[in-house]
Amino acid sequence: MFFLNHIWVIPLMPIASAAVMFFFGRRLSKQAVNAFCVGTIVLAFAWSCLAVYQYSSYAAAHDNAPFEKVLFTWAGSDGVMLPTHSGHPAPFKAEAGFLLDPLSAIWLLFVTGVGMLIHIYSTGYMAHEGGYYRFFGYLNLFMFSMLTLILGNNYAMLFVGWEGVGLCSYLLIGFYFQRHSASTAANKAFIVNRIGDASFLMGMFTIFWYFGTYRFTDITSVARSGQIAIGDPWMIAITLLLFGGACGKSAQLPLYVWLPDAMEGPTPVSALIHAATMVTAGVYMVARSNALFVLAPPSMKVVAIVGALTAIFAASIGLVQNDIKRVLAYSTVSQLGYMFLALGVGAFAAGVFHVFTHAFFKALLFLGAGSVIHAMGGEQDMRNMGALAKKIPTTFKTMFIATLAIAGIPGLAGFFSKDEILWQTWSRNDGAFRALWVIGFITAVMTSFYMFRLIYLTFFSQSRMSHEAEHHVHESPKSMTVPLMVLAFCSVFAGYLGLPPSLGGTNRFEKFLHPVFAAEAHQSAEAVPAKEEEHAPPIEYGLMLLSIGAGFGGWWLASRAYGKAGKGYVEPIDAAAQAVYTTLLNKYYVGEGYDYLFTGRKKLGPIRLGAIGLGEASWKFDANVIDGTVNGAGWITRLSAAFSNWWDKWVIDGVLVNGPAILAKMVSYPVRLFEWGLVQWYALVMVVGLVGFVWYAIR
Amino acid sequence: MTPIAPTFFFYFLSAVALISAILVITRKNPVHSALALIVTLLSLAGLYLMLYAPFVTGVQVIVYAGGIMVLFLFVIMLVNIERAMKEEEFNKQWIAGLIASLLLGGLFLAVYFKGRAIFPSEFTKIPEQMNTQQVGMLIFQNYLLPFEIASLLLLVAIVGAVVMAKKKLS
Amino acid sequence: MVPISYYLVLSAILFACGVLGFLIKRNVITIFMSIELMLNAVNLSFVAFASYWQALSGQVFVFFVMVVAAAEAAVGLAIIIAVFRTRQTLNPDRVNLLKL
Amino acid sequence: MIPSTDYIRLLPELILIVFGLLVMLIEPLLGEHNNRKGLGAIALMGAVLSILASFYQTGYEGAAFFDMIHVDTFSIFFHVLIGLIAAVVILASFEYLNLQQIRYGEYYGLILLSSVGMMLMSSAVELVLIFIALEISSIGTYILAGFRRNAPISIESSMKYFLLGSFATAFFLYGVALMFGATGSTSVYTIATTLAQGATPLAYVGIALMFVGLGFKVASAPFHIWTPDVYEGAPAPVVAFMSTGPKAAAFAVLLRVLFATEAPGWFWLIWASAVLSMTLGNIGALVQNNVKRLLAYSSIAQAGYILVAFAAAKDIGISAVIFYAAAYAAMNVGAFAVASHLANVGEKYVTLDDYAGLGRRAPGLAAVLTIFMLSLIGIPVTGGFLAKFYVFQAAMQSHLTGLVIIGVINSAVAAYYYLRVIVYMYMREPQRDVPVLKMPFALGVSLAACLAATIYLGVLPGRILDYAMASARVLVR
Repeated sequence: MFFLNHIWVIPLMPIASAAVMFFFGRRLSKQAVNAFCVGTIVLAFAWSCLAVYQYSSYAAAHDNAPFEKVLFTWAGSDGVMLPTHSGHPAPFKAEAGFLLDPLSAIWLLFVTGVGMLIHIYSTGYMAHEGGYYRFFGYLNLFMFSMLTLILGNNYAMLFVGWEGVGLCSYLLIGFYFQRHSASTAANKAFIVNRIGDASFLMGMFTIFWYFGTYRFTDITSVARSGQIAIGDPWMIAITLLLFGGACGKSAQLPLYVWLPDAMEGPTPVSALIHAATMVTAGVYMVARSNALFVLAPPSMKVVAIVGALTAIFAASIGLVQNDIKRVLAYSTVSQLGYMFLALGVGAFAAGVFHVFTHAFFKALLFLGAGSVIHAMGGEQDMRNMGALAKKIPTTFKTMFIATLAIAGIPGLAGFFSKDEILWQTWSRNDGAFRALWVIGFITAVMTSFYMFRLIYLTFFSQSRMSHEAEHHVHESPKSMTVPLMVLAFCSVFAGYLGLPPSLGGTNRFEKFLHPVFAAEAHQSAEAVPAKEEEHAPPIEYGLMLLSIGAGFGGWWLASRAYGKAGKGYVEPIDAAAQAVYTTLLNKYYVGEGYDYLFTGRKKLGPIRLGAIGLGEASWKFDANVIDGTVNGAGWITRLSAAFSNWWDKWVIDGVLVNGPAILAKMVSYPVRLFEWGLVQWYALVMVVGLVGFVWYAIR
Repeated sequence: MTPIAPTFFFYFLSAVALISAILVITRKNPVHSALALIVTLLSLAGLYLMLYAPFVTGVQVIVYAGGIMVLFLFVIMLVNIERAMKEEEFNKQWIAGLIASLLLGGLFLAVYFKGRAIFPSEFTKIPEQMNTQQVGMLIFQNYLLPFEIASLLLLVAIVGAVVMAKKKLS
Repeated sequence: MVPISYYLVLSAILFACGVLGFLIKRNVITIFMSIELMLNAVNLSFVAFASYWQALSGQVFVFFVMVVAAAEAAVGLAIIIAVFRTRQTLNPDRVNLLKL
Repeated sequence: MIPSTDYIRLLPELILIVFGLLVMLIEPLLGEHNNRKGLGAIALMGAVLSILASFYQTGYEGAAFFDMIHVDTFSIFFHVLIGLIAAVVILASFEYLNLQQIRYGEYYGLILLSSVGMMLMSSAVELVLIFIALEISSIGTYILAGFRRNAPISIESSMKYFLLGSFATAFFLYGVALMFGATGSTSVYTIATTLAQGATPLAYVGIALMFVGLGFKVASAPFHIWTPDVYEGAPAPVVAFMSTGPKAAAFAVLLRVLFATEAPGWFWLIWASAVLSMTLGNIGALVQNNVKRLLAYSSIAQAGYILVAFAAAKDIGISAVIFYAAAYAAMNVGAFAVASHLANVGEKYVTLDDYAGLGRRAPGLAAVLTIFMLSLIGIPVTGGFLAKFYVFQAAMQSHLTGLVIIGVINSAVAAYYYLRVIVYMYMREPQRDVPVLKMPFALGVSLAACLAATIYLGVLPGRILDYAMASARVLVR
């Protein structure tokens, strides 16, 4: 049990090597960096495998109990007692503790496994980039945070990893900071994630208030004890807040906007963080809190609906994007939507299964795309590619396998997991869920279409490259292609772990996860109409055929449209409905909307709204109005002048055009009145505040 | 020493204090303000006497009116008030300032009005013969620590004043 | 015999006068005098309360307030001199390099 | 007469006074142009000794000097905290004074003596002593703010701080007078027993007015508005000192006055002040380009978070305040120390543009500042995170959901401007040539101390939190 007992070593290894990189990285040679960074991840992977292996015997001996290892009390202490919902005070503490159960085991294996492959790949991909050690340092820091996230035994530890991965993602998106767009994208990712985090934090506080503990096992046992009624408002509040956090991290509507921009980072980063691992943290968190979610059917519905809508929304945008990485980014958002759909309908195991298979084929697609970009010398626009299949055969073959997998072509991993989700949705046997099934089905067609569009535009059709580019194309080095092949292997065979009974399998995957979601079966049976009786094979086979049809249908459509695309090919959607095409190409203008309304990065006419607008407005007011007239007219004159100015400009001119702008201005008005440098004005503000206080006090 | 005609003296001293206080804030010439302030301080000293606080009265006259105000006058002489005299007397926020201070004063009065129940119109006198001795006993016994620490305060103030007023290095 | 609340009312009015002076005067020295006015108003309250409660600690407090006032006066006037040296003005409105 | 244990209960202050006087006495013996590092070393020794003396006090808890001061776990905690702040600031000032051509040894003396005031504030249980201690710390900092004598903004900041500070003091005093009027006593514990029998309007207003004076010191809205101006003008190490030391001390007084007296009617005042401070501080900081000013607004917001804990239920809230004060001190002193080093001669380089590209020009310094910024945002494994975490959890546990929501949203917004600093350091090309001086040893030590404290409070906060809890229990009894 050595490896299991020392499971805390797994996250420790990458952080140690990250520390070495930050302190001494500058002086190390590339070989030394490789040895440290890749070596530790390989070690971590090996350690994880052994730990999971030992856990299986531990679980057999302990009635499938999760394995917990507490190192020390981290946040809080036993002496600090807080009152809780139940009236009993509870010690306020969160341990530096680690938990291994089937759920975290799955994440542990694919995070370290895929992480290892991507590290190896990066040694080739980043070989000619500056900041080599810095890159690997960040990458290892990320591995540390991700491992803390999945191995933590309580919400506080999970939050440590949660913020940590957000921070690393910020650092890595902004890795090419010389590009302005990269630093903007990094900022955007961080801020949007912070919004989600605020919700998650609130959820966490509420959990402690209700349960008096942060520990997963304690919370789960209370939640499953039957003391809490299904539909308890506290549970609904908690789960919705947690899901708000998941929306931020896992890029669901309406907080998905950061993920496509995150593609500004180096491609291995996109593969590791923004496809395979970090973005699934939200799914992990929801799956981890499954005991709470089943107690809140309305929240489950919200999760399912948001998931389904995100799936189709992102897939539709993906139909027309031209940047190869952006297509994959929207595809990721869409697939994450599938996962949440599965969680929302109560098919937790199916959702996790999709996470698992998705990790392989999506990482493969990104790494393949990276290989293409590498071969093309940095070109990312698919309009300038074409007919690459012969020139980079390994990349092509592996990417093709991944595409088959994601499109749901039978026999590959994606088919099984996606089919499982759709089947589970259908078998909820409720009108609303049938509608979600339809959405999921349409998304499946779209998925297949945009993926084969990518394949045709990149590898088949006619070459649309410039001559220099054509000359330059070369297959990537071994360090890059070998990981591709390994991932391709997994993309094919990972699905067989979860072969459903209807196809002669036993769904070993679901069995493995059974202890984690076990109690759900009977509880959700009460919560939502039962699914087991519905399990009538004829319909299942029928649906299976339908999804096979979806996969091939998308393929056929894409081959018709792009099979022979030459220079200046026509987008079929553009030809059919130009308005739809532009809308999709501009991602439904959501980013622009956010920029207008919340960040203020874009101006609405002459007006800037949102956070920047607020700040800028007060700045301008101070600079122009106050500065210019401090020693001139009196402050009342100043104020009235400013006010009438403001009135003319914003209310008279703008009331019909810019309703929200007026609101923002009004809000910022009192704020910017404060600091104008005059002592007596400051004193006046204090006196006014004081008058308010005294007024309250003698009331 | 029981005051004679306390009511008359109260009104007289209050009137003097108030009028001179208003003079402090309405005179343009700081010297006039300082002189008016001295009058306020002296009339307050009279009121202290009526409240049977001879020690405080003494300190008020010696330290405040004698010491602090002389310091003020020194400084006024030190800086050039010619230019200050050319400035307008009140700044531009005087209306708002007036309203705010009226409000504040009104609220304070309201406090006393609301809380008047606890203040009887009559109250017993403190035996004034021993006042200074008793204050002395208090200061050097119960309040020994604040008294000693006050010396530290003065030290900090002296050091600070010297540092701030020193000619600046080239 | 004058009721104690009369003294308190006088103290409140003097305090408000001090506040007003601080808010509207254009000469740092007079502004500073207004602070002294406020402190004196507080002192009057203390002495009044002291005789109401027959607690000499109120009078002792007044003594300490005077010490503090003296210390503040020394420091404050030194700062005013320093400001005057750099700016040649006593008008606080003209001393506003720091803002926004 | 006075038992000798009383002197032990005053030992840290006595040590600081002795060393402060020593500094002042040696100062005139030094030549006009000698540097003052020796004096700094003496002052540092004094600060360290007083920290040790504070630890020594653990065996001697109790009242001293006729119930003027109370030595308990609470006061010892703040003594150590203030001593540490003073020591770190003195270390950070060694090179700074040389660089800015400030050749007054009084600088160190004033830091030590105002620390005496702050320490006394945390142990005093008599309003007279609290008032005098408050004045010592204030007058010391008024002068320190004006120490860059050849910079007009420094004098200006001193003047503004002084005028508004004494204005606020007058209100504080009036509050004390009303409290005295309501209870007939100025001793915190006597006031508590009197108030327990029923509070009068005088007491309510007295508390409100006393909050003005203390709120001014901690820079909580609406008494915060002096902060940006004063912080911008004052010398950077002084800002490090006065944004943490007096703040911690004032919070200690506020805790004693509000909780030990069980004074009534302040809940909504604190609530409103907390919301205003968080919101105004964060909105104000959004577009700041001057780093010192940005940090000033941030410190307003941080005061708001601490006030959230005040509103929370007693012992938890108090311990959260104490913990936050410690974490805040570590990260804020650190941030200002970095700013003081980068500011260079005459504090010329204090805008964000000057920080552009720092990640490459001075990677170590940039990394350190990044960690302080992350801590101020509240990213895990830093003290700032746990501090916020405790505060909000404590508030949640006391049913202050609204306050928690506002606070959490605010801390999400705040990420924007802290992040801007990081963005400038790592992701912007420098606009002009900004020289970065070699890191002096003393400053390195002080930064390392702040860094270690920030991380320690984020990783192993258990002991400090237990201690804070014990202190809280002393206070509420």
